Amino acid sequence: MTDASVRISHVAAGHSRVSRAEPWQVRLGTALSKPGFLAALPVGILLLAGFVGPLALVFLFAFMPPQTFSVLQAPTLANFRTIFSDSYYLSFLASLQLAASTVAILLVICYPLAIAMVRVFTRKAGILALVLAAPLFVADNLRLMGWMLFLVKGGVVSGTMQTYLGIPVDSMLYTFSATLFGLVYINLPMMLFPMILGVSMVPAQMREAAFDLGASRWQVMKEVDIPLAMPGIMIGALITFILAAGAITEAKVLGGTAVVMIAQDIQKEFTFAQNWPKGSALSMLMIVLAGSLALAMFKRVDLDAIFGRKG
Amino acid sequence: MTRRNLLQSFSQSRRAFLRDTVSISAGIAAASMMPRGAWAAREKEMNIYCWEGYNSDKVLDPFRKEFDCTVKAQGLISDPEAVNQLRAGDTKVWDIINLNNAWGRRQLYPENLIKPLDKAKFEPLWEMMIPEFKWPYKWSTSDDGNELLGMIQRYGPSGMLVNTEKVSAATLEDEGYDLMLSDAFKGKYAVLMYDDWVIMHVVIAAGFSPFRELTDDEIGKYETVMRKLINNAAFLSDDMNAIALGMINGSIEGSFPGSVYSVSAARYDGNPNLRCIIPNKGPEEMGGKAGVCWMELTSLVNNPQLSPRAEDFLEYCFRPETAKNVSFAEGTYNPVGQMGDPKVMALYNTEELDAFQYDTLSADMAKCADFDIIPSYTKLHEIFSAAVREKA
Amino acid sequence: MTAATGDTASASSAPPPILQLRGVDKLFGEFPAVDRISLDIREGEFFTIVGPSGSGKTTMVRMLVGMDKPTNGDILLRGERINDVPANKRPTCMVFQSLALFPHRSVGQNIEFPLKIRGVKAASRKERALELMAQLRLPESYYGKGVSQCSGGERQRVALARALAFDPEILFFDEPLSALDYKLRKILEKELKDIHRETGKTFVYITHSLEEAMVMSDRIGVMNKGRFVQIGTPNEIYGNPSTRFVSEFMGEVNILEVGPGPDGTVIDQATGASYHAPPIADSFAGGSLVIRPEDIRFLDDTASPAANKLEGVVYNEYLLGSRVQYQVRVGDAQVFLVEKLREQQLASARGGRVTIAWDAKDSTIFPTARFAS
Amino acid sequence: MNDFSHRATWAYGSAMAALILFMYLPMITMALASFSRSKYFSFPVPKYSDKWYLEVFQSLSIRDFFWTSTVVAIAVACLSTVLAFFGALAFARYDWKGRRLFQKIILLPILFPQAVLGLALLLWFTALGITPSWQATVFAHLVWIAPIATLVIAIQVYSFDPAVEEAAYDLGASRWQVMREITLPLLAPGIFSGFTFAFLLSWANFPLSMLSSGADSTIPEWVSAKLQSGYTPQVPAVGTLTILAAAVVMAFGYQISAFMKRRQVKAG
Repeated sequence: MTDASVRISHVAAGHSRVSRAEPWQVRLGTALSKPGFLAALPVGILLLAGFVGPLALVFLFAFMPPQTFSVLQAPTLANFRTIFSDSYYLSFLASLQLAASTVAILLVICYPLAIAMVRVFTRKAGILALVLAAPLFVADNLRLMGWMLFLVKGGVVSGTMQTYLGIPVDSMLYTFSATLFGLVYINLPMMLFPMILGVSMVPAQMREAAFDLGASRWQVMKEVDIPLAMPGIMIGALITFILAAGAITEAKVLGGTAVVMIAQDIQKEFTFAQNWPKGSALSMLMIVLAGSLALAMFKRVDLDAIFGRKG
Repeated sequence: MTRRNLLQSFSQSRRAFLRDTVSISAGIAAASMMPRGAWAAREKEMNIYCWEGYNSDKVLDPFRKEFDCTVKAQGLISDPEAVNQLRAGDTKVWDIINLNNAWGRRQLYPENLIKPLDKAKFEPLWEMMIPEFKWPYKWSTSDDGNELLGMIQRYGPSGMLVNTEKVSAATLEDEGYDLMLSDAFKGKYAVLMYDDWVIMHVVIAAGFSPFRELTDDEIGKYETVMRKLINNAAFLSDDMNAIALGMINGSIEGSFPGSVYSVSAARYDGNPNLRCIIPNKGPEEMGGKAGVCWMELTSLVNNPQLSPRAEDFLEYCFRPETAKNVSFAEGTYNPVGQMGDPKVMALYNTEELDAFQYDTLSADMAKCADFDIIPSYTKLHEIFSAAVREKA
Repeated sequence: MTAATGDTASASSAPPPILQLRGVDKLFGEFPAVDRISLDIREGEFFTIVGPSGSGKTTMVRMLVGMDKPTNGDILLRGERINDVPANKRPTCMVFQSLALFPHRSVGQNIEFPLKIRGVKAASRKERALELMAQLRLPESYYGKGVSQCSGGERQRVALARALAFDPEILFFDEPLSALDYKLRKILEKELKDIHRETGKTFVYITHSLEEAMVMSDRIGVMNKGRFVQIGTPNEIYGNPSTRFVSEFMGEVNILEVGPGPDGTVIDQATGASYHAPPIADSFAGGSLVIRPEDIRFLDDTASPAANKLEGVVYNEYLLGSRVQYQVRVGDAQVFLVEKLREQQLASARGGRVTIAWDAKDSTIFPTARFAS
Repeated sequence: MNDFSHRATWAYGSAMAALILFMYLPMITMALASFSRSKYFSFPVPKYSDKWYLEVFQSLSIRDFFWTSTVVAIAVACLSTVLAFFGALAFARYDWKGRRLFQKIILLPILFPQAVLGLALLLWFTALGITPSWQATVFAHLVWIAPIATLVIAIQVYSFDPAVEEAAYDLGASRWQVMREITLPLLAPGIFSGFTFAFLLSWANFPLSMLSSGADSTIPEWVSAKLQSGYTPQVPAVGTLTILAAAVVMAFGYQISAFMKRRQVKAG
């Protein structure tokens, strides 16, 4: 059976490889008929019609003359000029400050909780997650009203102190801190859940190896736990930051408008002021801020790793 | 401030196509679950866009049952916004619009957004009105007085709210807005964030009428007063329940502005010490009036497919028991113009009348100018927003 | 269809080819994962494709079962071109590396799947499934069991039963045993060969282990960089590897870089020692001398005659079950692996001085490919 | 089970308990307020009453809002599950050129402040001449919820061995049979939780409903309007009922998906 060599001769002569340079139409055609593309199409169209389109319109409106309701006019920078010459920076700063503080507080609160969910209560994590997610299904304003009644003078806290302990307690509402408290409460799940995904990406063996190599608890946390959980932590921080910066209800219900957040300015322009172009221009600034943060973050995060847990 | 369809180049057919795409795709999934036929004839449905009160169960449920009709009602929070929604094409949605008096005559009717009423049918109902609103009532007709634009019902004086255990009503009436704006009152009041009403009262507090164009100098004074008002406030809220709660539990003593409706429920709930106060003295150009009287006008929307039930509803609201229910809706209690009719009046007991300060109501109303459109609104609103943003 | 290539003379005694590849290649971008391969697979044979990871064997089998299309060339099944026939229309089927059992189905449902697709009635489906389970020594009670409850070996059998239920003309295997432990793998390798005999079907098997291929196959094709470097029976491959790659791929071997020496000897380029080697061509300029560890002997008597003889020190000893392997250091630089049966284990192993030797006929020379021409 | 000492476990346990209490405190306060006879809440509640619940159950308006919310939520859940099923395959299952980009784009609406998105959609609907209605609300919700459902299902898709589909195909099944017999049943738990999530999120949404629903108000819109003017303890009563209903839906959903997972413990 020495015919093998004959068979494997690569039939070289007379058979040259067909040229692979297909015209671009064909290549485009093949790319578009890929199942991945086809599967992405329905959501893609939805987002085109329901997200990209509206945002493009906001963009157009931002350059329309103030107090008008049509996009078919000569573009102008008037809205931006007004915004920059007015005190809107205060709302932006307040929103950013609140958002940053919210993120900072939540990072500290949620990290040990995420560890608890992933490493301590491994078996009950599913039910715990459900219990923690359930409040999400009650509208924000209702939950904040609950806090309002809890913290208000004569509410649960002050009523308890007054009636049972005889200590008079004043209202704990209508301040910057109350707003921050509301933001922390409302956004807690937004930080916790991505963080849980992140923490569960840290292989237990790697931590054990680090301990084994003589690292202290603190060093393990600094060198292993946090860097490996970083993608989840970053996604959580990003979501929380953007949602907190774009919040309204917390500042209104608990904060008593002690701080005006940028989204409230935007909403006022669209409603009481009936100034769509200015509202759009403010929205554009908000979008640019959120968008650039998101893009910066996306560059550093592998979504497959987070959601697929393929650490 | 006219608003038309934005992309006017959009062809009708394409727009219809887009709309259909949305409704079909959503409809397919849900069509089977619809409680009642979504596309049924409009005899069986009516949509109301109104201030809180008309959308209460007390008012609507009997109507639903009697006329076997689906009634959808949405509460509104701002007159100008509601007007703009009608301008943007929501006349197709609504059958009834309920706004403060001036809007019908000044904007809705001139812009063809509401339909005049059948005078012969509705004028006789005016018999029920209290003397202040006897026919011909200015705000219910067109400028030339020829067309009846809507029916009036709830009304009330707007000034300030105060806890009379802390500050006597008489003192506040005498000293007026200045007392609340004085440094002694700092941190003791809340601002009710119904923007146009805040602006109106601040202009009055600054000594002018808000219902004419203001000069730059006057606007400067307005700004000073506005900033002080905002900076001195304990908190700002558009939740009148929270403000009433604050006055009940003592964390604040008053509210600026405030009307009977924002305090009546608390009064009825056992807090008669909370009161709406109208100062005795106001700007001369307003005839010395310091308060603003609002009156709600309920009109038929110029809907191409107006529900025949809409007229029925206007009549229904004038039935004595309905008038009482509108007056005593779930959240707020207000006097109604129909209290001029003894049959209506007989439905109230003393506590109920006391809830809306019936003892001083006529006197308070006499100290109020009629609500009207604010011509300098845009500029004044910008100052107001800036003051809120820059709150110290 | 076009006629097969002209190697009919030597194949006349063999069964006719069932699957033929004619100049097949598969390009990913510009990179040829499979590079112009022509191959005949004969009816009823157990053909194994062996190669390291990245050699193109998985790409090749995916084309053969219809999951991918070749970029160029033709695939013929009994002479019919099947390039464009999708996997579900081909009378072939594959046992996947991950087995790809349906986790939401029971053992029985898994085996019956292809029959269900074909519309076979439930009763006869079950009958056939139980038949196959019996044949594959799966207890009948497993019929309703979830596949996740089965052990590795059992799941292997379920996957095989499912493929057999399909009754394919050719059965492909993509490294299905790679995840199993050594002992179980050895058992299943033999079972698979038995099943091949029982069913008489054509099996095409893919593995990276030449050892595994040796046990089961009628013929083996060794792949490297998208091409076959050698095709032959296990004996041919083992006894006569055609290139250094093949011999290295067979396992641990001793390789010495050598150059031409006087009188047909070769000279070790590292140490300068000369060895007796099989006859070399006149044009030989240099290459590799390959000696299997089991072909090297320990000489009890250092004076005994031998073609190649070296003195060294045993550095370490490894027990490999029935065999023992020694690492012998010769001089400073050279290390030889020597393998013996257990009963020939050295009395004093580590540190002992030994003499190793091998015969010229037991070594193989692979000339280095020349750069030009 | 874990490498934690008793003390650490205890500490983590109390932190967890504190968290749960924190999450539910406003809900408890809400329940108290809903049983308060007085409209104006004070603690300790001077007088309890169940009249607000009776009013809620008798109210035809609330019944209408409830139906609208439910119809919208069901429509959103159905549509977004279908969209998300394919979206999740594109997100996690297939390897295709635009995948990385797609993954990021689909996250953007989730990251976006909803109040601003709602206003943008208001402009958009007005521009296209789309009359506000529950159908428009469904569309508005989809923009935000379909991406979330996509992520939920994608997590399931990641744990799914594509070879299983290929094997079925290789065994003679058509594309449609593979989908019906293999892909759908295997992804069922993820699809189910995507559906549940979509339903509940749509049910609770206010910022996107507010400007798009026109006359078809939903429960959260009613709540918001009532909070702003015309508060009665019906509002916390509805809130309390909502959380109870959500708990029932989730417990039910949890049971179902746990059952589905038990039937198909991953064959790794």
